[in-house]
Amino acid sequence: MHGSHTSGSPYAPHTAEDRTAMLEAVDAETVEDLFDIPDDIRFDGQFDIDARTERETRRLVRSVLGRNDDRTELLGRGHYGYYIPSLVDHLADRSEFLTSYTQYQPEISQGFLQALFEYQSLLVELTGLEIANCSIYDAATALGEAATLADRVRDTTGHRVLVPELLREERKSTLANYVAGTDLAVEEYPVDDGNVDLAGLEETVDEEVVMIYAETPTVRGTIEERLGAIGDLAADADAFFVLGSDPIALSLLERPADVGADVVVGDASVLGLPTSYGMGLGLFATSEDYLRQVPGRLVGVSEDATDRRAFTLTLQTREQHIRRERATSNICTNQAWVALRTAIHAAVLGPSGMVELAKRAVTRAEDLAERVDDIVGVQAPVHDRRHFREFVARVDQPASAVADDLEQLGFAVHVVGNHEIQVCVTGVPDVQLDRFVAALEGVIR
Amino acid sequence: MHGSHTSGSPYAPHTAEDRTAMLEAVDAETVEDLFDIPDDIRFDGQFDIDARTERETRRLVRSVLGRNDDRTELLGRGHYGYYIPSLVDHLADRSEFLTSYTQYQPEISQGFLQALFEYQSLLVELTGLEIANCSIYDAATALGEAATLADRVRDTTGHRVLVPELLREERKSTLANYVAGTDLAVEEYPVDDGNVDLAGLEETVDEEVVMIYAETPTVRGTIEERLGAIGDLAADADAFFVLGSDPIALSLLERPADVGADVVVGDASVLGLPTSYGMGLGLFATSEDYLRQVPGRLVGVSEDATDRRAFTLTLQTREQHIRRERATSNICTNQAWVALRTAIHAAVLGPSGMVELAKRAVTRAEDLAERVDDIVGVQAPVHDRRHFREFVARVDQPASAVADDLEQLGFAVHVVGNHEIQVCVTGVPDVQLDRFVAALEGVIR
Amino acid sequence: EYEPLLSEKDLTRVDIGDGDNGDGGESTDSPLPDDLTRDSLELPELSEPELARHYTRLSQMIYGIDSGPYPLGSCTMKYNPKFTEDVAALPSAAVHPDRSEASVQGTLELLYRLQDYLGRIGGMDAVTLQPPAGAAGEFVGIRVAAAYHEHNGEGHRNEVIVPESAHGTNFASAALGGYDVVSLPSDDEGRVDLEALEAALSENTAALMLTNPNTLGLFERDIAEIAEMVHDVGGLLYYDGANLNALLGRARPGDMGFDVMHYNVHKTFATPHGGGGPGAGPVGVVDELAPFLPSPRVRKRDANSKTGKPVYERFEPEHTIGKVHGFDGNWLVLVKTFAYIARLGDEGLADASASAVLNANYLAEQIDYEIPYGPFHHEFVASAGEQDAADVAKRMLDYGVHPPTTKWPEIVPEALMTEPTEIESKDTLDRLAAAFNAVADEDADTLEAAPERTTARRIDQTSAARNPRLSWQALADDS
Amino acid sequence: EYEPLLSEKDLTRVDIGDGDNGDGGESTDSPLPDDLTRDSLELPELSEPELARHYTRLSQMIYGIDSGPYPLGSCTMKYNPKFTEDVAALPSAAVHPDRSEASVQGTLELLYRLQDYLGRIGGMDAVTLQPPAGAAGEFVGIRVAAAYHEHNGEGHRNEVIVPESAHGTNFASAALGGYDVVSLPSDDEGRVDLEALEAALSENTAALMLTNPNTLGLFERDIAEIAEMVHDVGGLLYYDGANLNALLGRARPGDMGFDVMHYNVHKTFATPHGGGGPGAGPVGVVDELAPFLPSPRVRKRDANSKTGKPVYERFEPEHTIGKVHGFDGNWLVLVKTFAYIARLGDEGLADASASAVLNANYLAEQIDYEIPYGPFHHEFVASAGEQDAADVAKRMLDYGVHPPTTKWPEIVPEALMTEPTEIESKDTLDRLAAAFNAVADEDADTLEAAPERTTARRIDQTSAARNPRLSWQALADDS
Repeated sequence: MHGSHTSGSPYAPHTAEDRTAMLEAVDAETVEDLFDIPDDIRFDGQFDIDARTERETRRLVRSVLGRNDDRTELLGRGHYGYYIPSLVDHLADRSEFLTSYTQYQPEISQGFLQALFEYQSLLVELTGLEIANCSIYDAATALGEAATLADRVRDTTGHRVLVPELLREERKSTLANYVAGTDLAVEEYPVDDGNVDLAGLEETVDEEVVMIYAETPTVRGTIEERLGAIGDLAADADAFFVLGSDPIALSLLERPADVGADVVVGDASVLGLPTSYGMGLGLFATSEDYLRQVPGRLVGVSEDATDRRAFTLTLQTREQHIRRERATSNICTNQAWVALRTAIHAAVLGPSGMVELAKRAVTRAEDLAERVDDIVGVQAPVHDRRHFREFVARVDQPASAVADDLEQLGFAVHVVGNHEIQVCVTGVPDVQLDRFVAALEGVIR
Repeated sequence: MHGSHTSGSPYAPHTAEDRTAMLEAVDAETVEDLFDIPDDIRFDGQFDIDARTERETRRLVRSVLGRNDDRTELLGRGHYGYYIPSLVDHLADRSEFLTSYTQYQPEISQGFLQALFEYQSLLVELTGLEIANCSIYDAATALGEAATLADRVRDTTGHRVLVPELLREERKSTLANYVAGTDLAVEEYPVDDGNVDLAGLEETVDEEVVMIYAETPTVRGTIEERLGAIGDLAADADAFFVLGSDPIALSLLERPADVGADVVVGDASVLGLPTSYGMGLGLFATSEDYLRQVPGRLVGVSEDATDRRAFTLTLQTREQHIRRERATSNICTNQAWVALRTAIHAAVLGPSGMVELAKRAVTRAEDLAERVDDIVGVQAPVHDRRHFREFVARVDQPASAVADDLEQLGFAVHVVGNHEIQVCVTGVPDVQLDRFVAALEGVIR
Repeated sequence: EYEPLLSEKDLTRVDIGDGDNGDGGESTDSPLPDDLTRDSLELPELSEPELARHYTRLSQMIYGIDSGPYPLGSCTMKYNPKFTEDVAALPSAAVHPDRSEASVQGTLELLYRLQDYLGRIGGMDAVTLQPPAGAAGEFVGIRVAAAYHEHNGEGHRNEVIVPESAHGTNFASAALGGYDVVSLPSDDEGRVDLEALEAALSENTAALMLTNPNTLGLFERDIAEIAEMVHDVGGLLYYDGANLNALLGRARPGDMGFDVMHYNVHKTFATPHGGGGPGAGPVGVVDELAPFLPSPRVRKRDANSKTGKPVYERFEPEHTIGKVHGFDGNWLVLVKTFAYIARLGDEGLADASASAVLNANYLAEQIDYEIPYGPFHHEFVASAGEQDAADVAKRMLDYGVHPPTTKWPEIVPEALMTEPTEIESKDTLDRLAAAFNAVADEDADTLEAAPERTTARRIDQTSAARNPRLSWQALADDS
Repeated sequence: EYEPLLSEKDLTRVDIGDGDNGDGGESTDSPLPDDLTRDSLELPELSEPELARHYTRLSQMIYGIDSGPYPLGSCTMKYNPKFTEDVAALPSAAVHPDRSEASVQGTLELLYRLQDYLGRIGGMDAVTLQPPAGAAGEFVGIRVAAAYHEHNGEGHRNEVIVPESAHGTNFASAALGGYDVVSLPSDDEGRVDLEALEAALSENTAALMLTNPNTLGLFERDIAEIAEMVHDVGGLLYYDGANLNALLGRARPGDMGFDVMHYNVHKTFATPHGGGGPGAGPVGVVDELAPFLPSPRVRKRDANSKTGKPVYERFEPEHTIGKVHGFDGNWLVLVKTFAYIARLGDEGLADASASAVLNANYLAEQIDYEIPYGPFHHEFVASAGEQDAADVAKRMLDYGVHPPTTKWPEIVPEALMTEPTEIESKDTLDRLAAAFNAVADEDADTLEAAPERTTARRIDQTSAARNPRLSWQALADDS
């Protein structure tokens, strides 16, 4: 709508007059003269992408995304959709947060640095470990970084990284890519009724093991019962014990530091983000022993020239922009703004709210399992374990048919076996759970 | 979720500990002791209003409002729904704007004062009059205030306020309430083919007339052609000429100052607000002759103690909080934040965008009238005038049946006569207008 | 720090008409003949990034409720829950006011339920949501009273009695309604002087307007007697809802004998003030006055819809005074009001008042300034004594807090009218008290030089009024 | 001004377990046995108003793009259109990644169309949207190259060549992929030294990573020859998309001979940087490399749905390297990217580059610092000469603008790497130049004492690193 501006980018403010004056100042006839590109590789085609008004663009995106069907998602398996308090959006959307760069000039970035420092502190309390970084991309990449950290700091000649056989395939594959440039090899250890098969794990552990990874709750929603023993096994083998979890689970379940975890990874965006098609926030906490080997950004405290407390990015000599190929990671852009959202969401909940959500994750999942189990033709939970948020149910009919039928009724569930579906309560109001039970009953009958 | 807080208002931060300490400090046993209310009128019942979580409350409102049917609104008649650029929401929603009070402490309110000053300046340019206030509630109440202003400043013994017979009933009624406490009486003058019947008006004007009100565009979408003559009539009778319009129309149509308008009123929220069920922003501009009699808030320029330019509310001695029953109006809370939105929206459009929108209001309305006129059984426009945004069409069938049928097809239009519908193009994309023409054709056939 | 005016960044003249391009201006073809159009339009033409920075910078020069405490007595500035913005922004909330009843059942249902909520909260029988602000509500009350008296053949009643400590709008609204305002002095304890009231009441009394608790925060203990006195002469009792946040769940205007009242939704139900508005001033009345309320109101039909849902419709009260707004008032504000009440419920509303009263009493206890009248509820009026109250306020700005309302009500010399509301924590109240007390210890010179740490220093009000420059055009002419 | 930590406002300990309430802590019944739970959780417990004020205050201590110019060379900070936030916030954008393909056709369509857009813009045949940031994109490129060579029986290739002036992530990503990094010196004119390149290339070369224009803003004019040289030894040519905003509509990496590239969507397509992320680093490749891209990608089925709409599906590339993210990357960022491209179209994108290049050249012309290399495009690297570039940056803060990137690339002594982008107006560039030039005239003492007008004064980096305190817990232990 800038009538006196040249057409083109709506976000370039130049008037025709400005442009003329500027070209004169740089002694060029046209803007094209400023491009020093040999003719033979100059692009003279078109992208064939239409320009649109803001309103038309909004309508386009709304119409494309409008093709997504509305479903009550009883989905989890590592990704959860809690209700996001309105305050989170309103504060995180303040443009100073949203539109600022990494805090290389801390004197004009104190607010964001403090928020990230508080985020780190939240993770320190949740994990009991001394150090948490500002973020890795997501749970899978955080797991990958944990393995390369293990590779850097463990003195052993070993190369084996052990993960549970039930680990999500995506996490396993991401881990494999992260260790592809090292000597590490990813191997699986057996699982027993959802949880770690401790005897089986013990059998496979040897001095070649550099890292043991376990999750709680597991991908099947079971709460791991022998974390301390896994930690001991790892310690005995001089291997890293890396534990996967998330902030809500950590509010209630055993504190990682108490079970010997060297690193905690996971998706912290269970607080702060809606489901967002899998977008996440890689939680990464570890012991202060590995301070100078940690990947990612760290915010620390210092003083300014007037001796007032001030925050700053610190230990940057670990990072790629300084250490280049000897950096502790290649990460540069991370998930800082998501970390801010997570910190605000956690602050809105407070410790009582977080513990309450965690307790409800247990009681609501177990209650729902009981109700589902009452349906003839369904057994739930299939694992004789305590559950968090979700559980696997056995259905007499083919699971995919059951899921398809439920989908027609507006419910999305996981299919995790020929006769197994998985159901998660997170973010689903009680009234919808009631409807789900009724729907499942109808589908099974 | 504030576990350590007492239950009650989620926005009261008191911990139980705080409360105890505070009660002790004020030497009270319980909070109830602080209420000095005689027993006989103490309320011991319940409102029977359930408390809800934030999420439940959002769901409630969404579900209630979800009962509104989705319609393409071809509606106008003084209230219009332009597309609001995203920037307007993002900036106006910044909490400093949204949550601040009237600028009684200008030293910490410079930003809002400047924005309102810029809003006033926008209206000054649009109207050509020297003074615009910060806002009246809406077009109807602005009209009411114009009449009381006329009553205060005109020396005549007269009492007649003349309005067009086609004026929206709601505006007429509001005006009648505003003048109920004065000697003024509201009378109608005739209209000819949508516009002022100049001869008829001339006939009714006498020395008893205090004010003549006209609108352009009119409620039927016609552009008034003889504004200068109306202004002359008013001037000759020593009466106020009050003109009703809006910022987009004023971007293109004759400048009120050039046709002798003493006051311009109207709905400025055609920029800045979505349709909002009739919520508005009363535009009020007048000549500097009436400076000390203007109703509403005014922002002026001054200097601070360091001689820097600074903004402040000014001429407050006109206002109720100082002058009480001798104030120029009873207005206190006004529509300041809407004025901010309008100012931002106008700034996003710029003069070229505003003129462009105004021109499109003419061309699109007249184009649509032509297309509608091509339908057998429809004549449009019924008025042989130039049109702005909207027009009246004559339909052979009963208008209410046509409107009902259109409603079933998803279109809302006005019924303005037994065989007259009124149709407005504002905010309706071209593709929807195409669909409307097809729908109307189908309905009429 | 200083942000130029938009007009100082750019002014572009767009010529209307058919191609006659003036000096530097733009021009485009006009679809209208010259005699129907203006010549040109000259306004700033700036890009989105430039505008984003302009308004972001302006916002940073404003103290809002999210900046810190805002203890403006009687103005009741409290935290505005963010989620209410979300629900008001729902696309389904944006409908045209001329839509058919059948197609806006959601809007009508919300209005109906809000009428109902407000009726219960105020103890009133019928409610209109049309008045777009508190003062507009007062005016509706005055108009309703006038119509009622007129209807009863008592059109001669030409006086409205208002306590001298009442809000300025009471006087102005009564005057706008054509009434003579009779000012009522307070008694020694800061309440309505019953003898003076007796003297003021007559067969010409149309109404008495009261705030309760009054602007000193004191509950008018004699309210039952006052009501009887007013009713005995045939007058009506009007409740100014500005201070209702003091009483939620403890007392209701309807139960006290009030016949008509307005609600200030931003004061009581936490809708944002927006730097001056929009507000909403719903009016509640007893059954007798319901036929006179503005039109339309919303009611539920006897029969439900085919789908079993209740059906809502607009209706015109029998003796309606008509309209006081072109449509149905400030809808978006009403949505936020509804959401706030639905969120808090009985318990939350009652706690809001309890906490507000506790906060006022606690804060009063911490400050060094004398507070002549009590016991007060949600607000108190301290006296700055030998200090100038306006200077005290300016100096408080330097301590990073918003000052109280000053110099009013005049019954307290150099008044500091203070209302912390329920949203302040004990810590914040302690900080606020520290600011009061720091200023209390300072000398007149310091106060007169204040503020020193704000965006602008003390602004000269006199020169602003003496040489009014109310637009950038005036500023350009001036220089 | 100083804002306390949340933990300094409150710390509340919530005990887990069955009723054993410690000193001051809260306790509630646990649904789990003791041995599966922690003992307690101690965190701040604050109300919504308190939190609103905390984070509002924090935000006010941050300089963002809406605060003013942000000429960070190579970091490309440009205005983030607000409407892209609105579309990313649509409820229909919030779906779980494990939803069935049939039920998320909208999401898949958007991803497909974005793949297509990016392919056209980069001149690439196939695109993956999975990498969650630019560096992750580089890593994918490296892994794809490795898989390609491995597949062709050339797993012995163990070297990646990187110009010494390249972004640090290039080195780190290659190293993470297990490669030996061969650093390539620049020639006298600041471009790739062809002789040095010749010397570095060998049968062990897996890839050459290049930015074009390079970090000096110079176009690598010999790019066709470079491509031939690399391809001749069987290596691949990688394009670091950090500087793509210089070339839109003027040249495409695919046309220059690049085999694989990443896009930095926040740099080129204006998604917000969010104080460090999230970003997205889609990777485009030529047909030959497409089978190695991460899984899943999205394609259109041959047959449409019953309603005639195209049907989209996920698929696994034949020789995929697998996953580099747990799901499909930073979805919300991808939505904003799509919206930005769809808004600008061909003409807008081309204008963005033209205006960015014009702005850089104009700004360079206005500043007093020497600029050793040219002709440059979207950015230039000035030298602070005798001044310390980092000090220059700190002093620029005092003039209310964000400084350029400093001390890098090292080829320019005391580098001031400056990139204004297309969003700055001539007026803003003049203001920015004035800030540069004011600092250029100042002495070392002034510079070392800077900044003076910022929220915090110069911060001691050394002590932060020497005594790392990375949490409020550490701070409490420390005091």
